[in-house]
Amino acid sequence: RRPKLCSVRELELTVSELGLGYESDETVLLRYCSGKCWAHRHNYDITMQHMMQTGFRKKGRKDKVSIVPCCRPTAFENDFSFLDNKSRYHTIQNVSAKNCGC
Amino acid sequence: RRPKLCSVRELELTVSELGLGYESDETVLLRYCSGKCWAHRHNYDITMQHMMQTGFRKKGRKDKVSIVPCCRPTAFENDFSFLDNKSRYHTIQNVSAKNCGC
Amino acid sequence: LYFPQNDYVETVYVGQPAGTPILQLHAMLDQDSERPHFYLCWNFMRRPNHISWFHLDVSTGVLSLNKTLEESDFALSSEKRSGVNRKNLLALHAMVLPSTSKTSNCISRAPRITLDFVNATLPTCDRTDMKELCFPHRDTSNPHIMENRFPGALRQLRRLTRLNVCPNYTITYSVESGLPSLRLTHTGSQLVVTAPLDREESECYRLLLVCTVQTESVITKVETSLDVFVNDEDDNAPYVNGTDSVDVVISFNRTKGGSFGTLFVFDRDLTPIYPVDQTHNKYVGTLLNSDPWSDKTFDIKGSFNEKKSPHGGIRETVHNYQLVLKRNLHVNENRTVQLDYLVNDTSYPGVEGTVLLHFNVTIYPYVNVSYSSQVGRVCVENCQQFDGFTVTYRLEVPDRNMSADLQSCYAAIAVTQAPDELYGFLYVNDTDALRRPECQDLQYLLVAQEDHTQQEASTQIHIQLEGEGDKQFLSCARNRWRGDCESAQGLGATSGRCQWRQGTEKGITENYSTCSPDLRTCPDSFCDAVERKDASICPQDCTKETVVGGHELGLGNGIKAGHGTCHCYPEKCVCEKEDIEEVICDDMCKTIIATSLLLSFVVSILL
Amino acid sequence: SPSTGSGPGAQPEWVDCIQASDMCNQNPHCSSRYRVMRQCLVGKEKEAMLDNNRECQAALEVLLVSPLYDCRCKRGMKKELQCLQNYWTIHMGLTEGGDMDDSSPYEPVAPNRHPDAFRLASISSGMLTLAPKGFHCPDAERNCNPCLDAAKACNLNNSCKKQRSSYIATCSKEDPNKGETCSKKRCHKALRMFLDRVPTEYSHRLLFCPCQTEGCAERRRQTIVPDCSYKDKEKPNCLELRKICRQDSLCRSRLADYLVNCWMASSSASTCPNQDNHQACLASYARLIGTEMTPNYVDSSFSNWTISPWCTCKGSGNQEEECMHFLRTFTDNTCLRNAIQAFGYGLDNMQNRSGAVPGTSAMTKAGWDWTTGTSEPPFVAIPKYPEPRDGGLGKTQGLPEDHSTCLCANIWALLPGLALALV
Repeated sequence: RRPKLCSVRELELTVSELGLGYESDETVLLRYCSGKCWAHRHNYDITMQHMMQTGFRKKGRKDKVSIVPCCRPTAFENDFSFLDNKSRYHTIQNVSAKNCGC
Repeated sequence: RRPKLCSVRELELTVSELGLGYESDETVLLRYCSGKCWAHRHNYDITMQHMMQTGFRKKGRKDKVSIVPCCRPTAFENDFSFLDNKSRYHTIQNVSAKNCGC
Repeated sequence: LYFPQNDYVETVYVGQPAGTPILQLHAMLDQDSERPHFYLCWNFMRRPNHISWFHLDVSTGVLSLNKTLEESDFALSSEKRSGVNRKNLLALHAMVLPSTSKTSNCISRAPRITLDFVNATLPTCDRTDMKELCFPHRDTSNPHIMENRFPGALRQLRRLTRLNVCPNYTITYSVESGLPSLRLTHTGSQLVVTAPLDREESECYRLLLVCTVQTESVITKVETSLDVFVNDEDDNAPYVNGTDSVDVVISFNRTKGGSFGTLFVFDRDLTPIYPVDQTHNKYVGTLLNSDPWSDKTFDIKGSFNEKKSPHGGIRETVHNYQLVLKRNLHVNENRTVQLDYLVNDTSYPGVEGTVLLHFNVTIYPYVNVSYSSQVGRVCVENCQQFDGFTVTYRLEVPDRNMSADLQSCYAAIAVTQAPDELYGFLYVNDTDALRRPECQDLQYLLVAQEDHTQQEASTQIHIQLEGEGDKQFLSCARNRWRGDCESAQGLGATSGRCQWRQGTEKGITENYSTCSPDLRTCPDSFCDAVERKDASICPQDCTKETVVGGHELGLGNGIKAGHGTCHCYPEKCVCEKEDIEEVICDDMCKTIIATSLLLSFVVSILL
Repeated sequence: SPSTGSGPGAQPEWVDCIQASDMCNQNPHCSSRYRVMRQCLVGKEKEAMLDNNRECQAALEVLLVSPLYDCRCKRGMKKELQCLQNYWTIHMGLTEGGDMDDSSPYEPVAPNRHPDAFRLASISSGMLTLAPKGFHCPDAERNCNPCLDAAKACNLNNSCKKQRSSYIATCSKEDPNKGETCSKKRCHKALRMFLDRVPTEYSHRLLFCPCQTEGCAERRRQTIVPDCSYKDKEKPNCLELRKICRQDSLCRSRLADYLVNCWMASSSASTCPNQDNHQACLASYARLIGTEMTPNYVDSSFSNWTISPWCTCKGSGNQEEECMHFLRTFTDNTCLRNAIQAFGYGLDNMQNRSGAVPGTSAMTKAGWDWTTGTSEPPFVAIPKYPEPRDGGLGKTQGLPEDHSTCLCANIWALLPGLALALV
């Protein structure tokens, strides 16, 4: 199966299912980032991979480093407002990704 | 012990120790990024953490997502040139981080 | 008339009286009738103030003081640095003319006289070193005499400024030169050459000058060496050592610029390459008795280099001449030609300054055209050796009057070829056609035609399709692991499946691991005609994108060498070591385990 | 013009040739002649113009008493090239006979304050002998490689690393449009920038590191990326190379500076001008790198290495002796050899601390002539005659017959005998 590249994925769920603690049956189209970024690695990443495997240990270092660019939102959608189950309005920022990148 | 924040770390090693396959005893001051980015999370990250724990399984999704910004180079140092052990010159790009960010 | 020396050096002191001789210039004759006239001169810069302090005897060339040198003169010379931007060194120039003259402008290459003006009086005899009496302080300028010239004095050995410093010393000179014609004049102080010299016999004579100083009680000998160089002039005609003709056969290699056969012409004279526009000893060559066809087809290329003759190591020149093709020869050209090439040493005065060379040329036609073909690449037999003519390949439908539908199947496969390539390449041109059931089995006629003569050769090609033709193929190079690779159908995979190449060497090697559509042509460091159609067919040969990880780029494009496994995405290739299986236990730990096992076995036996 | 008192301590402040040119331009009498002079030097027939053109001669006479006559340029100054061009506008017209060498347009270098230290050190460390005794690798280090250490030191200094990577990348990059392996012009410029901007403690260490292994010597040879900056398809004649160099103000100036600071006329106690100022010699050698006359180690031998520009004396015709003499200022230069070996022993760091600051007045350029001998003293008394090689007095009477030894003055023939024969 060819590994999926980093891209925006969509999932429809209720505000309660966001896990932010709000109780509201209103639904939201959540956009999130998922997929591989192997194609965006630099010499840095290959070196970090090598250091994580052997290099750091030989130098007595225990640092944790990322060995591949991560698939993250490069911009968020606008703020999202809703009425909760106790008829109160709330607005939440930066919860859904507008687009993704490595 | 307070977890170290994402920052530039330095390590002096030979070009051979970079793990890129070049054989050269010349040394280079490798700068890399390591440390935590918990302080830079958004609502998105909290939601993703929740989805990874329960949300996605309920929706029948198996996507892998990042739940915290990763500590990565925001810029690389200039190209680095060296003479290998067979007296040939090489130039490598993007191997050492100039500065880091979440 | 010419000066054998470019530089004269001497020291002058405050207090030396007018009339004191300083040094003597010498000029050598080019013609016997010439009589040298010596003059001080100055170039475009102002007339140097100190020139009036000196007098140059027109006929003897002896430079002497015109006035007594004062302290004020020393101050003057260091103060205004007249004419020379180095303090306390007085520069003068002299020239020699065949007749009397009023002009004071120096002619070119006027020798330079450098006088070290010392702010002290001339050392007395007891404070004068023997060396100082015999030879000028730093006079290491060696004379150069033109060969074949007339006799004449070339150097005054005596140090004129010290003539009367030690009146009761007797100073005599002797010369050991090993050449009778290089000796002292009857006066015993001037070096003279008494007969013409021949550079081709010896370029340089190293003399041993011995100065004997006799006082009442002591005889002292001071020796120094002096190199007398013999300059060259073009006094030797060119000659051929061995053969002056060569047989040239032209068959496969018929390309423009090809060179054939070499003939050598020797010249005992020098051929300087400095200055670049030097005309001395210029060789000119002309093709004689050649017909228009030969004129359009052949040229003779000459070059020369300097070498040392076996006996005596004298420098001489070797010219070599080669036949060169000015254009490609056609495959059916069949001809014999005799070319005569006249080499002329234009600066040699004599009559026999020329040598005639002969090139006997035979051109064979290229007749039989037969066939060999490999899947993916097709070639007329011996096509690798073709040079100078071109072959074009085309696919033809075996039966012209088959149905239109069936004919459209034949768009599935096409043949292509790069301009300078002699191979043809078969490639999938239309995938839709391949999906139709009636197009699963195709018989083509492959024709190769020589452009000039239109000569043709043809062969049958049978193509069968396997598996389903509807899948969207991706580049084989994307696969990073052997498993993925060998199970994938990649773009350009002639055998239907991608092929894995496992590298074995460490570090960055040309034999890196990678996944390829056809290991015979990819990677082979050559982005061929088919690969050029789509870079994702063989990025290993064709990519111009960034390559991450240890690598070496090919000339122009592609990955010549890589570290571990090289795999490519559309915008980038990555070469990296596969996850290094950490050596769990290296040699040291193996020995420890072995010994501890042995010990425990022994203990258990004892117990 | 600077005070001409020639005492070694005098510190005249040199007017640089940009200031001098401005001063001349502010004086109508001078500026008009200055314009005429520039015209005289433009065309090919420059020699003829200077010889017979009345106007050129008159212009030169005026300029000889203008500030432009005595101006000099500072090494590494801003607008250095323009300063040098102004200098040559006057002095190009002055060099008599064309082939004579030039005096340096750069400010004279201060004489070395510790001459004896060098001479003693030179003798005691056996430097004057061929084998570079004295330098020893710390025993612990198995494959000690000072040139590798120099590269490491550079890589750990941000500026040095950046500049070094820049010239290496430029010099090892294929030049696509010309199809050649690299662009020599761009490579030379990058090398000059590296040597101008990086402190000599890094650049000289890369150029002059002392080697005791071939690997080290090969790394030293590779420092200037010779495949691009040094080698060429063919070797020109050295006199031709010198002529090309002299047509470029920068190359001409730096060659003159090298000869002034590194070439010692014969018979002198010290081996370097300015009382054995090794530092000045090394600096002017390094500044030749990146010009047409770029010199380099010719191979990777570490015991008796040779430095030469990329040229040959083959094909010199009747000027072979002059060509060999010019080539010897690189291949057979005792001052340069001692300076490099002294650097190897770190002695030059000692000199840095003693502060031999360039710029004092003493114009101690040894008045050299294009003597055609070597730097060995022409006559020293020796008790017996030198043994003739071939038993008898051969063609050159007691001297080796092979003419080539005429050119390379071999030591025994040059030492004249002072036979003390007591009567």
